[in-house]
Amino acid sequence: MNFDFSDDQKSLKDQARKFLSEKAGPAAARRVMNGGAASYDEALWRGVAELGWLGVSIPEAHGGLGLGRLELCVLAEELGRAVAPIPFSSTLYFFAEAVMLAGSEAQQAALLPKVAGGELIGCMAISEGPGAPTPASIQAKFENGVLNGVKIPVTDGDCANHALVLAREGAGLSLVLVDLNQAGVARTPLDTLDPARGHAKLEFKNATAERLGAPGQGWDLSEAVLDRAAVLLAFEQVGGSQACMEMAVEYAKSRYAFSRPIGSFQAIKHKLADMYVAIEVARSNAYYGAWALSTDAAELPFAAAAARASGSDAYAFCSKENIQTHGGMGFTWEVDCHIYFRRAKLLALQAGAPAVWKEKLVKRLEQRNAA
Amino acid sequence: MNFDFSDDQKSLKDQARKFLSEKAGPAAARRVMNGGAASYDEALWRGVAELGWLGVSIPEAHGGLGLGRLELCVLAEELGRAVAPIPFSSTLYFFAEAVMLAGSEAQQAALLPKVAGGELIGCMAISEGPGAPTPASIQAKFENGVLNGVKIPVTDGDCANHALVLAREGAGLSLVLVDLNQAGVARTPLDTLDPARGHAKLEFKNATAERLGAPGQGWDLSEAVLDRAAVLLAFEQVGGSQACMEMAVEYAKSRYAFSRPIGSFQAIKHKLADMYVAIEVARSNAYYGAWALSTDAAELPFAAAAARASGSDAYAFCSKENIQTHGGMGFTWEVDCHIYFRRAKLLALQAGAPAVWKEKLVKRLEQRNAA
Amino acid sequence: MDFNDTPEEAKFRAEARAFLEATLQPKSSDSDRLIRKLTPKEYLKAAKEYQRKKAEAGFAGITWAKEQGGRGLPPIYSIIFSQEEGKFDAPAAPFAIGLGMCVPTVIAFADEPTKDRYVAKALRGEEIWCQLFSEPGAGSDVASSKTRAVKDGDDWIVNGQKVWTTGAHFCDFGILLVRTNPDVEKHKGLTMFIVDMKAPGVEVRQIHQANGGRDFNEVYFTDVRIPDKNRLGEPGQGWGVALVTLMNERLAVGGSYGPDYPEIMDFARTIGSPTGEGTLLQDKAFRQKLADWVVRAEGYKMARFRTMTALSKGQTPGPESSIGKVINANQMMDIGNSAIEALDLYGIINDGDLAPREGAFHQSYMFAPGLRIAGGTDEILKNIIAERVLGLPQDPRADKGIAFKDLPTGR
Amino acid sequence: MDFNDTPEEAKFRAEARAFLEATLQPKSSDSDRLIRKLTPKEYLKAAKEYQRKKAEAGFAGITWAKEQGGRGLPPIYSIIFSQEEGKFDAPAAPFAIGLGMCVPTVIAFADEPTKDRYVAKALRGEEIWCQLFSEPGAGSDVASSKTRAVKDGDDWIVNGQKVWTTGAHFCDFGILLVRTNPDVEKHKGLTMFIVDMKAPGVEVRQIHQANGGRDFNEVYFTDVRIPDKNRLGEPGQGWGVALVTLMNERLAVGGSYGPDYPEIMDFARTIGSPTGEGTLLQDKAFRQKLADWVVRAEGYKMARFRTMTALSKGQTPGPESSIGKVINANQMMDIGNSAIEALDLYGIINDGDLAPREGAFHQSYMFAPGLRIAGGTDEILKNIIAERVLGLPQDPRADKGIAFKDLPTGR
Repeated sequence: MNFDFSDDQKSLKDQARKFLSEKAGPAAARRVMNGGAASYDEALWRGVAELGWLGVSIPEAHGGLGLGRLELCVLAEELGRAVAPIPFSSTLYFFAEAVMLAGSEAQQAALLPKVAGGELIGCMAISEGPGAPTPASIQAKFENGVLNGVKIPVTDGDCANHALVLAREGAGLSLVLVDLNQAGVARTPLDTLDPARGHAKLEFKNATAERLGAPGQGWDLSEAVLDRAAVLLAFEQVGGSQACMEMAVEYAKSRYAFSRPIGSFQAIKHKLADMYVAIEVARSNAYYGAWALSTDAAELPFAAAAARASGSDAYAFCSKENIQTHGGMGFTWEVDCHIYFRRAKLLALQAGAPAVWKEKLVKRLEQRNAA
Repeated sequence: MNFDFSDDQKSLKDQARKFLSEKAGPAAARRVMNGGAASYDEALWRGVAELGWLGVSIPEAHGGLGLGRLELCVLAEELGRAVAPIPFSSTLYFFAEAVMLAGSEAQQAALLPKVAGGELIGCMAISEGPGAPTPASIQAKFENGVLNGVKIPVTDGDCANHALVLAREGAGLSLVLVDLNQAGVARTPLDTLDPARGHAKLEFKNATAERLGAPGQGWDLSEAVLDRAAVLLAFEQVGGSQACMEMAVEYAKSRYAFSRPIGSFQAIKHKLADMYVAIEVARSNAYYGAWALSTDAAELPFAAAAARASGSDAYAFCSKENIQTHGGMGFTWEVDCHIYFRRAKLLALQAGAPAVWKEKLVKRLEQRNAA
Repeated sequence: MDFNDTPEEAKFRAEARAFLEATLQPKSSDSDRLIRKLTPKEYLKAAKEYQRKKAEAGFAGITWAKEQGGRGLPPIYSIIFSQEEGKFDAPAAPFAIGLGMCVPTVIAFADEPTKDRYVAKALRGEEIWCQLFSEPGAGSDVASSKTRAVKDGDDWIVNGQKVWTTGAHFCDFGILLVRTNPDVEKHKGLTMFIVDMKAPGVEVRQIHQANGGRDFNEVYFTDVRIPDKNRLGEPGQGWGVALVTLMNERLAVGGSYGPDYPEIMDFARTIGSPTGEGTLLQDKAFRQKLADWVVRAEGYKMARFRTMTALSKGQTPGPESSIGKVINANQMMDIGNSAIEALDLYGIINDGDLAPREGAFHQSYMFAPGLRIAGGTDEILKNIIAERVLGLPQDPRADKGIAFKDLPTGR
Repeated sequence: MDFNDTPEEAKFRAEARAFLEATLQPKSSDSDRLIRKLTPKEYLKAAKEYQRKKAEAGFAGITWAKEQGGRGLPPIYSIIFSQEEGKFDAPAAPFAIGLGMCVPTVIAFADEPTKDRYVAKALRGEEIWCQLFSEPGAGSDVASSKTRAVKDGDDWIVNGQKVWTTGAHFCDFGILLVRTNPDVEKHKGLTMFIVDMKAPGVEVRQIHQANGGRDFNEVYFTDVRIPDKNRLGEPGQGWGVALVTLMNERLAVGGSYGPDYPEIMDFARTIGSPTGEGTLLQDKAFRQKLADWVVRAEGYKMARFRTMTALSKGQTPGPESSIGKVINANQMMDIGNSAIEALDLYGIINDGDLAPREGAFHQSYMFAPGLRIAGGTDEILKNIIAERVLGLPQDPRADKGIAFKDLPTGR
């Protein structure tokens, strides 16, 4: 039984925490929220690139470190903990995973080295409006190498230079690759609940595009990408939940009411114990997801859904009750509680809402039992 | 604004509480649970008859007091509080309500005086097996004045002398009246989670029966009866919840742990406050149901569903957490907590499970909005 | 059992209705409301104007004694008036706290000359009041306020900070809870004053809230002079005075906040279910949740009718009305969250123009965490229910018999 | 990251498996289990027989030191053995508490002659042990035990009552926590003894539980003589001894109890949905609940794998394993309740013959309330997590510096 990360992976984690506690954290998120020039922290992005994090999961043949997914999970937890305002998830969990999953040798050779080098910011564009997308709901159209349609919202769509877009191709759906820096693409930045991360509406008018993977495989492919992203997002959720709990614990120890630390009141103690339980459940499911992702196990779809469902629940609970633990101070802009509360909502929606994943979890359980 | 019971109704309530605290309560329930001769407390039943309670809702013309439904609600709350081991609900909320709703003049004249006089114990037989009954699921058959089929379980089916049975008649369903003391009826008593109340399996083999109401109206009629019963059961649930809360509060004041009354620990305080909130919500919905029932208002189906949904939730929560508040003692047979816990489950199922009523509530909301 | 007014109540309701129709516009779409159409300055002017008319028509201070310019009616009548007023676009908010909590406290504790000076002007809307109790270090435990007042001749000199003050920036006066004696137990060293918000040394700053809004203020006091005649109650009796104010707060029974089940039900008709089958309203999981919201919202509504019945019979409701906020704040968050998650990733968009319908759910989702805290946290309200309604023992007190200045503060 | 044994662990697992196959039958249907087929007396005999074989084969006291007849292996090995043993119909339950908690305490605190007398016999299954800590007035607060022991020459004379004792009626010895000095603080006046359960004055009565079962006992002590040599630790040091016992309790990581999500999922295929459309398993509301159960059950399972990994690396898990019971007891109740309610009125029937499949859900629904209390209530476990894992301050103590006899008890 060795259901834990290796010592190397743990020291990567320590290194990441040290780096991010200096360079990222709520303060960095605030700089972006308060509307700096860019919609992400460019210095942090460069720093992350220099540390080689953008190449952790990318094969050495394509300019990466070829370490693997467990290392990426470790980084995801720390980036989640640091509410990092960079397009890391869009570029690595979605874009790079999709390219590695279905990209041609040429596409991989062209794109992955740029990702590893920090020159390419990628994003994934599925949503076209209110509600969970379905194969039938997708309107964007790809034919003869040209893409038309509207995608809204696209996480990091405002800063990405490449997008993977789910679009109709003939009778089916395909995933197509688009360079966003071309005449046929219009971007409109969007105000969101998490202003520390960029979002945009992307309009494609006869934009040049190429397919990633086989025609008509778009839906299955994007589901496969979402499963991989789900595990990695779950680690960000665990990291964020942990940060909320630690913040609440520290405050509960130091804040006095009725001449006692509020952490000595059972209402607060048990609230924090509930956070701990939720995080332990989420973390353990995330570890299972990490194992399945790193070994490309048949359990991945099931494990990913479990990791995502419990990660979303844990972060929602911890970020909400962290505000409550802080009382009035927790509802001020200057205290960081709301930054986690906002990020929790983004992470819960980024790869599809919790109810969608709970339904997926049960469907996959039925399939597993049927098999 | 006069959204409360009248002074007369309140003094009836006080009288009922006084009588039941002497004659009923957990001790009476235990006598039946421990398997006395009868499956209900005959002495208590006679006492209740002598007080005229069985005739409260029955018109004077038919030997009742003709007081009305609000008085019946008042009694229901006290009977629920006293976990009374008598077939009151089956006889009055279901049987008598159905007879008054759809019985012919002759049927009313024949049956209602006997109900009011305590000579007739009635019951309602819908369920035929696992799961919520549907118009399609009913198998019992009524034709040419003869009933065949099996009903299981039937609350108070072991002690009732008359039953109203939902059965197929031709293409539709009808509600039919059966004298249970005849050769064509076989009863098998059933062990249940609430041994303080009798349940039986009823088998009808060419049993003589007569229809109540129009042919084919059976389903709508039984739904209408369930709505009326739902309001009255909600008052029993409110009474039972209140009893649990008061029991828990008393224990929390007198039981010491760590040299303090356990009621001074917030974990217990807030648990009891949650009980209070649940009961206030349930009580307020029950009052609305009482108003709708007593005025035969168009809102009755909606109000009944709301009253039942919140009554079931409140009693489930209060009876469960009353055990928890009592700690180890609460899990012993000798302490009364489990008597309420068992009754809570029966009341939650007696007219159909909570999820069924929540679905009804939403359906009726949609109809109300459509109207 | 009925929902009808008594003849007297019906007559009063008709009068109120007539006055309101003659004075205000019926409630219209959000965008047409005065609060949206007018500048803050204009809105305040309209509010004062409306309050003057209410006073002239006898609909201000409905429950106040006649000698205070009130109408001397039982509380049910002011609830009836608010019910009717609620149907109109009434600019009444700026006076809610002053006339609901502050001035009644003045009436209860001030001497005649002081009452003559303040009460009538407040009632006629010429002067607006705010309440200055909470501090950064004294929220749930407001009795540990440490804003200091020191006697100096016939004046008191105040230094310190209050927080979460509604309307401080447009108010003329406030009732201020301060520490006048740190050498006794915390409840015994407090004193209440009337403070002139325009006095030198009073500085008002808006609070930037977690939801981005700026609805509350911090108020800083630097050597602010308050004449002793502005004292309410004896020195050291401030806590008793504050309790009267907070009692009045409780009588201002809180209504619903933001979208509730009818709004999300309408919304659910127009959006797909998370399972991709049919609309959200057809989704069985959503329907079960919807039923729970309906039950709580209707239950709370009916509970208020029971409270009104008690008032109508001349009884005063107790702390049981605390259940309202516990139910509503959490339901508001739950409903807002459900709507946002039903939108899937689109739910992250927080742009009223792009998604006006969704906007209301975003707003209440982001405001709800504050509502769970404002005016008593969930935890404090549950303690109140447990102790004052159910009679459970208090939490162990760590401050018994200890002078305020010696209490542990963790700092 | 993997779920594999180390080579040593794999080797040990194979040995264990071989022993078990040679000794026991694989687990079969409930009705075929030894516990059902045999009389209590026969079952106990079989259990002692099995324990003897375990001891001879070196699978008893796997983690105990060699000089105690153990195998001196790290805790992971006893978990591996339990995993394998769990696949067979092993009559091991009667020894769980004795060998898991009591005898390790004896080993830790007794002198050599005492250990020689008891340890080997217990390990070989010749004598069974129980634990006597809880009292009617001392449950969550077990340190307030008031069963009294008074010195009389070389003996102690014990009077009082213990409760919730598992197996007291068939046990030979117990470890008994008693009050030897009521004149000091409660934690300082306790002493631990080995008590002969067959000694005169020891009376065992079964407890009739709320769910109808009789799985636990009350034990009454009337002038029971215990020789001083049976004392474990110094007089007044009993609390420290008890903590060691309770620490061992924590290492006995609890598994799942009764039907969980796979069982209700099978059940849901066979029953209609509450809305009358399709099966329960097709009901979206049920599916969302099912997902929550899956996530908790799988999460807990994976958390245990993390604990095992820690053990496998030689670390000892801390109080975090307390989360297991908090999750499982409530989930057990929730799942039992959902199954019962899905049956609609039929769910009230509690008759194993009439409804064998439903029976399991009824049982766990009725037992779950007890499980939320046994071995630490939800509330106590959350306090443990908050204080020992998160480092939050203790609740205020009302008993500091007060002699036990002067502590308030409400009586």
